Amino acid sequence: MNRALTFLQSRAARLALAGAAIFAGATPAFAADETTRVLASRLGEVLPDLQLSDGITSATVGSAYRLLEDFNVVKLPVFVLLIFFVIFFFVLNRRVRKGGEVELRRLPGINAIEEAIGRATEMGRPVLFIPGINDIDDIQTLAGINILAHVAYIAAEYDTPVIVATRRSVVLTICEEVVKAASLAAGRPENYIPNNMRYLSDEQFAFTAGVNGIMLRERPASCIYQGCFYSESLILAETGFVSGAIQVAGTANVSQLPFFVAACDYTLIGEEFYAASAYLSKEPPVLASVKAADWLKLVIMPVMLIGVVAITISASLPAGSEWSLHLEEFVRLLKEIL
Amino acid sequence: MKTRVPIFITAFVGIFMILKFFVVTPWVSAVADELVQWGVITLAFAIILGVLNLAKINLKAVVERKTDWPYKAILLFGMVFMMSVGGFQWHLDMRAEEALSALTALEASGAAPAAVAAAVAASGEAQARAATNIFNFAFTRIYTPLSATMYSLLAFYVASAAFRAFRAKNLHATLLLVAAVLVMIGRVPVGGLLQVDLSDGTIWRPLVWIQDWLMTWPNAAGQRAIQMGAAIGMIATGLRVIFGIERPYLKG
Amino acid sequence: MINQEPTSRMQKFLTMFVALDRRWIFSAVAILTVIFMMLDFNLPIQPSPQAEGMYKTINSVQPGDVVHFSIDYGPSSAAELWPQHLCILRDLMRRGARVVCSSLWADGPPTIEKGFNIVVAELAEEGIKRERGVDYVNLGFKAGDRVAIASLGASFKRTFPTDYSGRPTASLPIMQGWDNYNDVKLLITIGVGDPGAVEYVQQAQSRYRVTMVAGVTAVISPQLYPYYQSGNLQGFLGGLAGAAEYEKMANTPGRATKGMNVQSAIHVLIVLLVLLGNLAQFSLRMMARR
Amino acid sequence: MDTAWLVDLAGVWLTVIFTLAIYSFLYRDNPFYKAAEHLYVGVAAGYTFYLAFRNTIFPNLVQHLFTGVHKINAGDGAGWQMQWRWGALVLGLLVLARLIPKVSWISRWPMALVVGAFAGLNLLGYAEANLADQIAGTMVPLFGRSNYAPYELLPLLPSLGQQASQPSTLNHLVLVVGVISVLTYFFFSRERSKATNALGTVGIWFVMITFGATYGSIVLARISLLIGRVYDLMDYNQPQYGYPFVVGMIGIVAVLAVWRLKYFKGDKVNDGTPGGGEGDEG
Repeated sequence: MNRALTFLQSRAARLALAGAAIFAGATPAFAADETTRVLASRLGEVLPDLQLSDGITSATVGSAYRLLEDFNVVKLPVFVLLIFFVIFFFVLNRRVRKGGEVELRRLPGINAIEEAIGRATEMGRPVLFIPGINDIDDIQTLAGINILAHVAYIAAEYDTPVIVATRRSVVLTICEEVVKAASLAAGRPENYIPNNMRYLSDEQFAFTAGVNGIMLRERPASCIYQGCFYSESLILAETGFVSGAIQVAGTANVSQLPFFVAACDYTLIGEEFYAASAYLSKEPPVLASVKAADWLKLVIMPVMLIGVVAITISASLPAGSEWSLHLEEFVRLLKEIL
Repeated sequence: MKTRVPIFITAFVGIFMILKFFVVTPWVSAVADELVQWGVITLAFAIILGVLNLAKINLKAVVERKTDWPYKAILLFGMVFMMSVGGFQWHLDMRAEEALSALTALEASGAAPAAVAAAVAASGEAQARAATNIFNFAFTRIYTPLSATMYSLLAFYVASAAFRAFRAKNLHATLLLVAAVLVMIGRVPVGGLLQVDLSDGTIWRPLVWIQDWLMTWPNAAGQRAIQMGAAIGMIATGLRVIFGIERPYLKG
Repeated sequence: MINQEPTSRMQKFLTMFVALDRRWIFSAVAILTVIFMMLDFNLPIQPSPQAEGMYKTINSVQPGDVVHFSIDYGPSSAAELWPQHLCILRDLMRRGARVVCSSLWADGPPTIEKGFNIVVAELAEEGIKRERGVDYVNLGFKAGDRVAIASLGASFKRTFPTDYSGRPTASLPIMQGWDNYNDVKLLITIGVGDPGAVEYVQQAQSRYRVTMVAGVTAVISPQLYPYYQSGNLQGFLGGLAGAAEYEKMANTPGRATKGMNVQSAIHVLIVLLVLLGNLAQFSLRMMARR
Repeated sequence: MDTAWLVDLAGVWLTVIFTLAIYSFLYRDNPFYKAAEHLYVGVAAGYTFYLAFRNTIFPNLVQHLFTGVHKINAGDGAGWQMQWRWGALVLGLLVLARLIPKVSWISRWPMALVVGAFAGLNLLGYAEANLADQIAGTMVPLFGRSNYAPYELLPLLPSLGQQASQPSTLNHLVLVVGVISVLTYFFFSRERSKATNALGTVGIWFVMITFGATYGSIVLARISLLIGRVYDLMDYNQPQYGYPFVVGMIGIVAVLAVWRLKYFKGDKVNDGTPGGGEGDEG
């Protein structure tokens, strides 16, 4: 008993207890205000032989309760996915640091970005880059800016100017920093031209009209769209086509992808777009994160299949039979954990 | 100072916000909400930088009489014009609000009906003034038609892009083409003209049905998987940024 | 593929067609649009179950029932939503419901005014008189998205102390005898997105169990299927097609029905162009091979 | 008022002229479009500026700090929040440090905060809706009782008489295979077996069908936009306004023709196709 008490008092044990209770408590879908009650009862089920003989132990368990009360159990699936991803990332990153290599398959769209810059150099014309039209609060914009860093670096190496058009002021200032830094890193600080960093108002179609003007009057040889785009996608891509530019697009907006696919030379689809900066940077930790995403998919797909098989068996068994209900419960658990 | 501190700020704030997602403690949400407010206000301040960028580039072009400088002058005029009428509108709205709160106060104090009626009239007049003035004119007669028309260019571009891109060059392009054509026809009344009488007496409209099926099953599957992949990529990118593994904007 | 010199006249023509200047396509679209707007015929329209649900719900409104009609779009989406707005408002006003309009979008109130002016004038021609402040009211715009909806659940009069023209709502005849969703017979929103139908379902419909229907753009409508299946929405309209279905059921073919003719024509044009382009390319390839 | 009709007339003409000016871009870049474009960008920038101050900086910062509005609107904790809001002012001013080259580096601090805050905030919201919910939604029975109607068996094939969205074994199979294969397509690791390659190929088929169907369904919404504009133009084309649509159209076409003849004499123009000779006007 004494040993059990000291065990409980250690912080690690408290967290483990909380974790066990969360998993046990996740089975029924409960409302937020019921959380405490359900968890309290579930805790007894998980650790039935736990004896709360004196004040210290109940206080310990009480603190575990409080931890649980603060934790939003409805968000459990996201938490589990996040933990999986972080673990995978650290494992892979360590492996990479020890000299392991992360090899990725070829993506045509990535080569196309490099080719597009090369073509602009040959023609002596600028490259136009648009990091999407959303503000910095969208992670797609961050992904676009990461890609811009590499585009600006390659362009600076080739001595080709980059025009960046943005719809948001903060994105503009960040892009300025990025292009300045990339030009400096490539050894050509003069390749950063402040006047090529354009803000064209926050209104969606005013921005689009302004970009149309840039495309037709400054004649960029290549247009690279990487970020979050909405209905202006097709206006941009069609105008770019008429101006004769090579166009490489990338976005995670499913509703706009068809238009980019139809009107651009290359399109990075969804996750490809997020992985693009890893491909371009070739830095081990960044590559490790792409590989970790692959591993996460390797977890998700079997879980999904197990769920499908279980619910199918459950549906084929006579309604209300014991196994049918068990399997149904199992699938519900699966859905709530992942 | 120049790179370490920002990396620390990003990581600290980012991890705190992730925590906020899971933790329901009131003070955590309160701090997180306040941080979001700070972010929103910071973004609003940055608009000053954007407007200055636009003004600087175009003013330079006008002063140096570069190509197309008269158009740049139009741009600058539009900007200054809209800012001024916006300010004027703000002033009128404040007046209307003042009149309204005066009216409410008067009513609450139980003043004479005549005084209340006068206040109602004054309030109504202030509201009407705020509702009809040059700002509304600029908004509905300049801003709205320009944006609606720019948007409607898409009706032409969906046609031209489809004609150019939907060519059965290979299997992939053919699938794209066939799905697009079937959905396009099944979506409009013309698609409903083709009808088949099934043996049990119900009428089956094959084109409409196929359109519906394509949208509900294969399209839903594709959309779902692309979104799942994108969400995974988003987690990866977001964590790279928060942990400072990718920070292009701090490399200078 | 088509690199070699075109030899025959046919080949020349086909090569030209395959790379048709897109401005010919633009012209064709423009001309078809204008022609089909002028032609006077209507294609048969098949109302969807969602639209039927919407129509039935709106036409079960009794004279004197309070209907909250939220107009959550501005001029930029008027192309898709205005026809819905108009035919629903017409039905409501004709049936003698008490129509209470408000907006969660800053540029919504002028659209509300426009709708009332048109429908009131139409009804006046038929000899039906509808009076502002008695039969209908424009409460104007309220900022705050979800918070604004939630506060309507507590009190309409406190959320909107005055109507759009600055008159205190507490003294308006239409606002007497009710103040929150418990007494609202029907909630209708015509909206373009966030805040719109989904927010109303979450903040008002599911809390107060008020009957609700919605009209949205074609891009948003797929998001509403789950709410229709779960019974939160009695029905909904999607885009111009939805409005056309409504017009068909109400037997008042108008702009949406005409719009569907244009839609059909342009869809057929695009499909024909795509098919002909493929045919031309295919025959060119055949000719080259020979 | 006497001037009301004049304002109305001017408004209608402006609307029609701006609409036609933007449409003239379909022909090619031209002075009308250029003027409309520049005016639009300018007006929009001014409007953005106005909105930023009126809707964000004033209510969320100035009023919050100085006029005590928070006391009415906010509930608990308003006191400390009011004090903390000064931090936002500091951040805003730090952003403006960019304007002074010597200390411009300090503007990275607020940027870092904004990036961190929004990345952390949005990361998991998307993950929840687009990942966790979708995984759960894909767990459907392939046969047996349908999970929509507990005592009905799933039909093998979709039935033609009913709606196409009716669940059936084939439909559910399409859903599951589609999701799994498209996810397989998104594998970036190099080591792939024949099986994953085959599955990835099926995945790209699904992606293409998805894109085709999405394209086809969005065409509908896009054409309604054009219909809306044409209705506007026709509505305004009234005798009391002097037929602005017809007059404006003829005027613009005439001016464009003259402009074209003047500036493009002997110039081989081929501007509808890529790389065409867009002459540099100047």
